[in-house]
Amino acid sequence: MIEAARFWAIVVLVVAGLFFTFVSAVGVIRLPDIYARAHTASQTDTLGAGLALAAVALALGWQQASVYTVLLLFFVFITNPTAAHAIARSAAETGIEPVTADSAADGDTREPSTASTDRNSSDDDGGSDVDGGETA
Amino acid sequence: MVADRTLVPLSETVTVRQTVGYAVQSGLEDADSLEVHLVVALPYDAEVPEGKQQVEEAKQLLSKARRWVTEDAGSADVTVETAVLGTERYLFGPRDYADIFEEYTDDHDLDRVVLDPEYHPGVTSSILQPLEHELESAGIPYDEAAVERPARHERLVGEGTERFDRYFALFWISFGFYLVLGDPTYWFDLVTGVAVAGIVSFSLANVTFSFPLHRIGSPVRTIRFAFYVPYLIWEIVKANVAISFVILRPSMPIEPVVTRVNARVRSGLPLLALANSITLTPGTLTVRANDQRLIVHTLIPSAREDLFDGALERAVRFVFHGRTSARIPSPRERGDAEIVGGDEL
Amino acid sequence: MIPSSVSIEEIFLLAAALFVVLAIMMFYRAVAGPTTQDRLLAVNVLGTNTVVILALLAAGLDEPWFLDVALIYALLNFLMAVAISKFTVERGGVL
Amino acid sequence: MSAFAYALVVFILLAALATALFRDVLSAIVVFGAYSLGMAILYTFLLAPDVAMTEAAIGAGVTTILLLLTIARTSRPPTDRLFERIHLPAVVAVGAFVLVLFTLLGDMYAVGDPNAPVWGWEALETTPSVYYVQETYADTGAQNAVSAVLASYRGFDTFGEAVVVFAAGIAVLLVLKREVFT
Repeated sequence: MIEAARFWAIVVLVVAGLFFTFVSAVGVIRLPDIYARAHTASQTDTLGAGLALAAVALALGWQQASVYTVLLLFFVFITNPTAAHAIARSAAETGIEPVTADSAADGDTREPSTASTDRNSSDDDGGSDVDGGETA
Repeated sequence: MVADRTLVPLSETVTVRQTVGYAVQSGLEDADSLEVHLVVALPYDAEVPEGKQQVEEAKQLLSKARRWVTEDAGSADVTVETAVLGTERYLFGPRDYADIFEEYTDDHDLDRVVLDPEYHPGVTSSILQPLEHELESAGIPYDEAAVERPARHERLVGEGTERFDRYFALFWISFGFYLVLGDPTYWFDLVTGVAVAGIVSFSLANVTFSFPLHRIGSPVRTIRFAFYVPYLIWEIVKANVAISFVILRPSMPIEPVVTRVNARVRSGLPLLALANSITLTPGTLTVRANDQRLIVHTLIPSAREDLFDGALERAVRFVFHGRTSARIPSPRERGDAEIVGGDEL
Repeated sequence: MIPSSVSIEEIFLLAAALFVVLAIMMFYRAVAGPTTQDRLLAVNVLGTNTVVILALLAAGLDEPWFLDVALIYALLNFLMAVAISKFTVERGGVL
Repeated sequence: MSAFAYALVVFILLAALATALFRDVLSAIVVFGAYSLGMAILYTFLLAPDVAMTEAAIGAGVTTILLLLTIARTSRPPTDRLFERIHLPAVVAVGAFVLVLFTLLGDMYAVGDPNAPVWGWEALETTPSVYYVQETYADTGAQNAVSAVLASYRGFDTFGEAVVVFAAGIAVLLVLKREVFT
């Protein structure tokens, strides 16, 4: 009974890990610029890796090796966002402009959401203006 | 007749005397007369009690430094101005200091800044740019004083009990880590673990903790952090599911926007924790930290709403300052959150 | 209820194979770029994938010491990402 | 070879091709990282975790730093093209070499094949490691089994390695003499 529960738990974890890694792969390929890619590349992938590593830890059971797996999980969770931040910061410092909602909306037809409509008025002039509606 | 006009920021470091000497000497090398502006920038405003004391100390330092300048100048034509900066605003990190120096140099039409290599004002953290870099990007020419610095770790060594706390904490952390990798019931691993942890703590304790340890505060923070981790993981999973739907939809309704959030944290470690937590949650990515002003790239509107509601900020404040500190208004209510263009990066 | 036809090891090996396929997908971004940071990001994700594949292999082939390799890779991958992203800005200022 | 190994080989080939073809050196270094990832997995899969660890340390760690240091001291070429121009005679030479290697591929033992020599030769009636321990002194006269394997049983191999190392040393000296000492 417990064996069966463990088996299905492992299967669910592996499949979930695969799913989130798949999402991250799709995101890396589809998203328009480096900053957007960093979101899925490092964070969704972190969750995918975390779930798969959890499955491995569950399969190895209570032994020395699963301690390694937990350590790996810890390192992945610490280092991935830091690496993403480092890469995004280096992109910002080399002057890569992010594709923002306004510039992307010119070429694409996206359903207008409330947030984008009440921001357009203030963002078109200058870019760094304070938005009254959002900050008040 | 060429005059050299120099700004020298001062603080109580071991090399402050040599820095003043260098500023005078190098200024007189290629100019006939010299105008030295000695300033002390304070992290707190002068109103609070410890602020008043700091202003007093700053004035004493300035009068000492004024005497040093007249000593070093000899018969040369040197004028000295002194000032205490930052009494009206709260200076957080290198960017704030660079700003205030920039203002001062513009007001007084100064040519250059001479920096003490040991001068590390305000909060320094690995995610913030160092002061030299901020001065460079503000376009202020600076000159690092050629001084003989003592070995760097000396600065980090504190008083007796503080030093003991560092050794104690690092010893148990590294011993625990060793036993996790080894076998806690095997005597050989226990003995070698004590030896290794001893070597590690004696050689590295001074560089491991760049922040002061607190005998009650630090363990309590660790326990609070243990509560924070499951919460963070729950947030990560929620945000991941939300973003997965957005990415897998054929129309991909993303809405990338660069925002700025002024985090209300008081030191480098909470800032690092907050910035990393924001990055770990999909949909929000910390691109820059300009002192406590985080530049965050957000991908979808719901992630942006969560960021502006400041749940993570409250959680980080809970970890570092306790439950009462967590009850602060959200960044949106404080007016600390705004949408900025891509130029801000 | 454990199905008798598949063992847990086979599931891990199959998952590892699928992870490699996903790695090939991500490799597109490492080639296409267009900026160095894009490539670096793709390789960083590939590194995380590698760590996962190694862990899955360790469970699938029942060789727990593979996890040592995974541990080393997790740390080196991070170092590589930080070193190169700092390099693109300061051109060797870190090294 | 399982489906896993095939997928991995495809990945490694793609990474190697990209590394060879990129014009931008920095991109080539980054993609070379991906190549070393694939190699590390392959070594691990072939039950050589020690080699995989070395590949991880050398491929992702040392090589990256060394190459970065190198281009920090040289200049980066203008990137008008994405890929290098392919040098056809070189491709032919390398392809011929690969073909020769492929003809030998059929003689290799599968992973875990009980007939593989690692598990023992019939002629020796024992496994190689046991043979080395027992017979080293009689065969070679060397006191140390490791030295005997390196210098005697694998003498030609070691000789080749030594030639490579000396050639590399001489090349470094020549380059340094031209670039630095004059």
